[in-house]
Amino acid sequence: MTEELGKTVDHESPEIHEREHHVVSPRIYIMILIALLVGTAITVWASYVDLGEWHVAPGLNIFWNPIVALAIACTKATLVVLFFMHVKYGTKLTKLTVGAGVFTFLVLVGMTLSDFFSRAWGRW
Amino acid sequence: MSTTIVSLPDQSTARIPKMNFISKEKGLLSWLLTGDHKRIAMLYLVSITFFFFIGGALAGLIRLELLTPQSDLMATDTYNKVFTMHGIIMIFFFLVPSVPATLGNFFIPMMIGAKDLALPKINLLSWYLYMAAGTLGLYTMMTGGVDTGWTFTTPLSTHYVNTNVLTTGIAVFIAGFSSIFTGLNFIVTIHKMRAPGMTWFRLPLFVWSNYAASILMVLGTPVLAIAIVLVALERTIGIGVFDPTKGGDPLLFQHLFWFYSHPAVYIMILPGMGVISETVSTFSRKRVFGYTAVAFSSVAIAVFGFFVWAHHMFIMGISNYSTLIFSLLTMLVAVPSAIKIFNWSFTLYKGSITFETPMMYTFGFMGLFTIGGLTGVFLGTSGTDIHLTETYFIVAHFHFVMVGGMLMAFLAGVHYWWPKMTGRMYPEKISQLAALITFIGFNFTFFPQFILGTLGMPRRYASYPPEFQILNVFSTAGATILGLGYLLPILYLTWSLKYGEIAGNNPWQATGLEWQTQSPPLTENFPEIPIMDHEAYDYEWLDGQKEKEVASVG
Amino acid sequence: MEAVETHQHAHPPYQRHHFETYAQQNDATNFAMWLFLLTEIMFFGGLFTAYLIYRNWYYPAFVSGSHQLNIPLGGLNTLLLITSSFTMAMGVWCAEMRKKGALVLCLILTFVLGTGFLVVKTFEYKEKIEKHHVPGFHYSLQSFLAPETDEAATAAHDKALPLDMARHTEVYFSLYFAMTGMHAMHMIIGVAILAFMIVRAQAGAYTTGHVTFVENFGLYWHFVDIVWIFLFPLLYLISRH
Amino acid sequence: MSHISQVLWQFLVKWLTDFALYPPEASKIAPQMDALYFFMVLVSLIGLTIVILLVTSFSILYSKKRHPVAVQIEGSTLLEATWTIIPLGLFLIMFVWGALIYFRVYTPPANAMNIYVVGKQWMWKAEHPGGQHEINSLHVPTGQPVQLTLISQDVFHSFSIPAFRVKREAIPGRYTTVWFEATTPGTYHLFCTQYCGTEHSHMIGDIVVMTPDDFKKWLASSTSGASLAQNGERLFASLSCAACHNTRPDARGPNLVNVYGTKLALSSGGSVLADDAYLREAILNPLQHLTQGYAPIMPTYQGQVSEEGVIALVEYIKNLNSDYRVQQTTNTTELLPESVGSPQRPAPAEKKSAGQGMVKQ
Repeated sequence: MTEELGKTVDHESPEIHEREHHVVSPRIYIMILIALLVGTAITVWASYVDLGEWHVAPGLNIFWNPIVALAIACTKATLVVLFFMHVKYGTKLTKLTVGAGVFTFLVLVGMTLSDFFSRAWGRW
Repeated sequence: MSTTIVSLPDQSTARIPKMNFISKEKGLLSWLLTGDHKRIAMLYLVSITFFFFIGGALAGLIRLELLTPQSDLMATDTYNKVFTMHGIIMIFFFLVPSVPATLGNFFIPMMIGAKDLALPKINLLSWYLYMAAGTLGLYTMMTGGVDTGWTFTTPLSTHYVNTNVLTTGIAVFIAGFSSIFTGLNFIVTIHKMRAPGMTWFRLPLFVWSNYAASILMVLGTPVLAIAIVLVALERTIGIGVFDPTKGGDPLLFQHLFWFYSHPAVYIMILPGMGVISETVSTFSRKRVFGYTAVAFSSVAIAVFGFFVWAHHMFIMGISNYSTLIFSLLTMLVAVPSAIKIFNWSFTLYKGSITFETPMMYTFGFMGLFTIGGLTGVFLGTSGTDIHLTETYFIVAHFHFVMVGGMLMAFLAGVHYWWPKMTGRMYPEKISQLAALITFIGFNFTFFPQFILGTLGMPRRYASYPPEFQILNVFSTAGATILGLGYLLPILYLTWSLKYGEIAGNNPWQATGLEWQTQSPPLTENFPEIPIMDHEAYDYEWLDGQKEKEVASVG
Repeated sequence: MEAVETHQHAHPPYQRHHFETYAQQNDATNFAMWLFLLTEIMFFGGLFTAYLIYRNWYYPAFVSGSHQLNIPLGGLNTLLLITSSFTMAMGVWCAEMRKKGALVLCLILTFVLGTGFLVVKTFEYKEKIEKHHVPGFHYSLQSFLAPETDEAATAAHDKALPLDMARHTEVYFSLYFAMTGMHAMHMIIGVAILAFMIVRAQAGAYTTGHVTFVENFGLYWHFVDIVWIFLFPLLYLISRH
Repeated sequence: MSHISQVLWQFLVKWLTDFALYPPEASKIAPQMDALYFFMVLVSLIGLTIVILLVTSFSILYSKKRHPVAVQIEGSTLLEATWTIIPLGLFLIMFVWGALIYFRVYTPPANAMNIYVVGKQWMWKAEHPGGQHEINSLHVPTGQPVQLTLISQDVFHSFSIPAFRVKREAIPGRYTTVWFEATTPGTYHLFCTQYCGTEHSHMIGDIVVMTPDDFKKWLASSTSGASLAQNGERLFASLSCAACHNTRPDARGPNLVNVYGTKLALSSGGSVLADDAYLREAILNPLQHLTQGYAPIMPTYQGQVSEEGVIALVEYIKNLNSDYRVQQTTNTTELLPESVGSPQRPAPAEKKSAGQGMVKQ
């Protein structure tokens, strides 16, 4: 939004708009499709492999499997958002909108979980 | 020197412009199928007024019942249904759409110099969704009502009541989509439809505050929607997301519910704050003190508003550490409101103040909102919250904010923009009287409730220990006065539609773009798209304009 | 007040009266679609929050519940959806390039793949109904208390869950049905709109240079795809080793 | 007319005699909370006065009559910073002060006497450790910290004692606690403040505060014969808990003697404090809270033992400090017909020994 602030609405002619509007070539789409399919294959494969866990502290173990699965899912989602949904070629406003959505989502999840995870903590 | 700024055209020759958005097309169908944001705003105005009076009648019943300690006017279950429907109607069918969907719908495009909202069909759809939801809500009320409280607390709402939770849930769900569409439309319009020269920092503060409220609508409402869907699924097929007997956590529902419903109070109050910024400036003939601070405080409220919801749950068994964080963040969200109040006060400084009705309501707003806001701090402070929450203190607090704040702001706005919307003035003297009656009645009604709450009287009680009676009698007496105060405007405003004085383009000599065109406006708002070449609230520019006009006519 | 020089050039027929330029209209509707997707993120956000909490609380129940799902079917659905996302993206490209025939083909492919997803989902649901894994009155703990009687559980080498944990599989299936159900709802709406679009595209409505509708629908379709990209590992792939 | 004035007169008298701005301070925390409350009232009054003074004085000084032409002022960073920082500072003081009180109210001292409270639509049931039951009333002594362990059987309720300035929700499925130390004998209101259905407004009762001597007398006069722990012991026996939870070397379950208050290592890793909430969970959802070194064989008692029954069991385990008592219950177990351990075994319906209504039928 900071970029938008202070800027007037553009009154471009459709021609200029046409030039700015980036048309993604089908080759990129095919590459993304392949990447997504490979990603799916890797997730399924990775779920059958025990990736072990990381003992951070007694009682606090981090399992790698779900983290890997989520990381792959996030990567796939990012690819879709950036290329299929043209965000990579979109305006700052579009990027900001996506960012705002992800941010609010994280606020909802994070702040709610903060309650659930700190309930078991010892009392003062 | 006269003590008003009203500058009406010569009444003997003045005419309502022949071509305007009302006269353009005739017939009911032209209204029901309109895409014109002004007509949709009028549709909204009529419908929310209707729901306001239904909600108000229910409030009257509540106050009557509480006149005596016993539950003698109605049985407890009836009372529970009455306060539930009062809450649902007032929140979802009046407060949330009140200023945005009527005044915002009408004036945001005009203020930014656009011909319409970006998505007129979505705007109309939003009204239809609202009406569908409202009708469903009324149908629910007629066919047995619902007694969960407007908060739909699980497991009460899912397993322990036998009333129309499902249909009410659907009604609220649909109303939620109506408000999502309104908010979405505003954001798009404000981003993409501003006239040439209308930079972000030339926007009237009303637009800023509606923008902030729209962000909350778009991001918050869906979470309420999913919470209601889960409640409905739990009631119908018995899934176990919130059901403690199946391993669910009912507090999760509270989290999801308040994730929307706390920002919802900012959805309700922010547009009202926008109205106050407009009226304070106009009636003191001065640019709002610290424009940027007021603009950014709206956005700050919107952003912080998402971080504080669990302060509704301090005593509900959330973790103590969560309480700590949410209480701290609540303190932070209180600050922007304080900034606004002081900035408005200092707008008066060295102004040239007149006291027309909108200004009277504005003063009422500033006083009552200050009380409402400060008592909110009592509840955000985790220690005192233990004693004060779930009592009449909290009832008084949010009525000070919602009724004392938002409703006052709404009435200020309706009076302020009435000449623009209808082309006619409301009668000044009687409306000033109404403002005064409202203020007095309001304080009589809700101030005793602070004391009641401190004494410990719980909310949502149909009967109460007899020692609380006297303060309740005061409250009920005040409610009678308040009711009168709300009846008067509807009477004289309707009267003024036909008999009011012709208002002319700019009766208040205000600076907003909406005042620089005819009243009522044309369907496309401006004969030609305006170019904004001055700051917001630039009264010197306005004087210059007037001189130019005089020069060109003379 | 001055007024801006009104645009003298003729507006394209699909430009609505209240917009100054077509670019403005296109930008505005595109932005509106993104905002709508924002609400969708938050809508599913509530479900994901619930999922994360209960998965942490009732991990063994989530594992056993997840083992009842069919990975080949889920994987097939993932492939269908990803491919349909690709054909949709290609459809937008065809519309932009004004290739009518190719656009119709892409839309039909997307429609078929989307419907295929729903058909597979129906089979999965049917299996759950038959095994009484739909939460509610008929919910059966058989597969979790006695995994040896259950094919899927045996295949995954599940051990019998103790009763208290077995009961919490109902929470897993509540979330499974709520999440995939909401997702399927979006798919059904999407497929319905696709059918409408195929007819319109056949009539040449989207190959005139006015591609906003196809573009925005594409955004919606990709969003639904993204939701599934997360649902698949979260629901199907819990502790398969 | 005279009739009306009489009513009004009575009204006025009543008001003046009963008039109060805040409820009596009958607990140790009450004056502390009131201090914060009145500090906040003071700050609010000052704030409100400033706003009113500003608005009225500006309205008078700069009304159009006196001040026909407005002077345009852009703003003042200094002033704005002032009214940002001062309220923020005050709010932060309130936050810290409030948080201190909050933690005090919800952190019971170690020497507190524990009373269990079960909320259900629409009554409060209190269980004293001595076995005294109360409905919609609670007797407590002065000068002794009292901890309430609350739970709800159905919906959310909220246990509120305005005179003590404490309140806590009783929620289904989990224990919550609150504590207070009463200071002044008398009878005070007990309210349910969380809306809980049709008879919500009738879910009220009395808190009777007594001197320690009177309280002892009351305890003696209202005993039901068996203490809560004894009820728990009977239940422990009838549910055959001792078949596993005993002191034999080959015991299948952990020994429960002196387990309360210790740190237990869980088989899932991590450790947990064996408090009331843990014991309750371990009875109802044993496998989620399995102690390290034991096989997951304990059946769940969810749906078989009522909340009161769980409370009795918890109280019994809490007071369990000698092996002898467990062995006693083992002997009773042998009288029971069926072996233990199979998950779907219905609870034995020995009403006599299980205490009234503690085992769900």
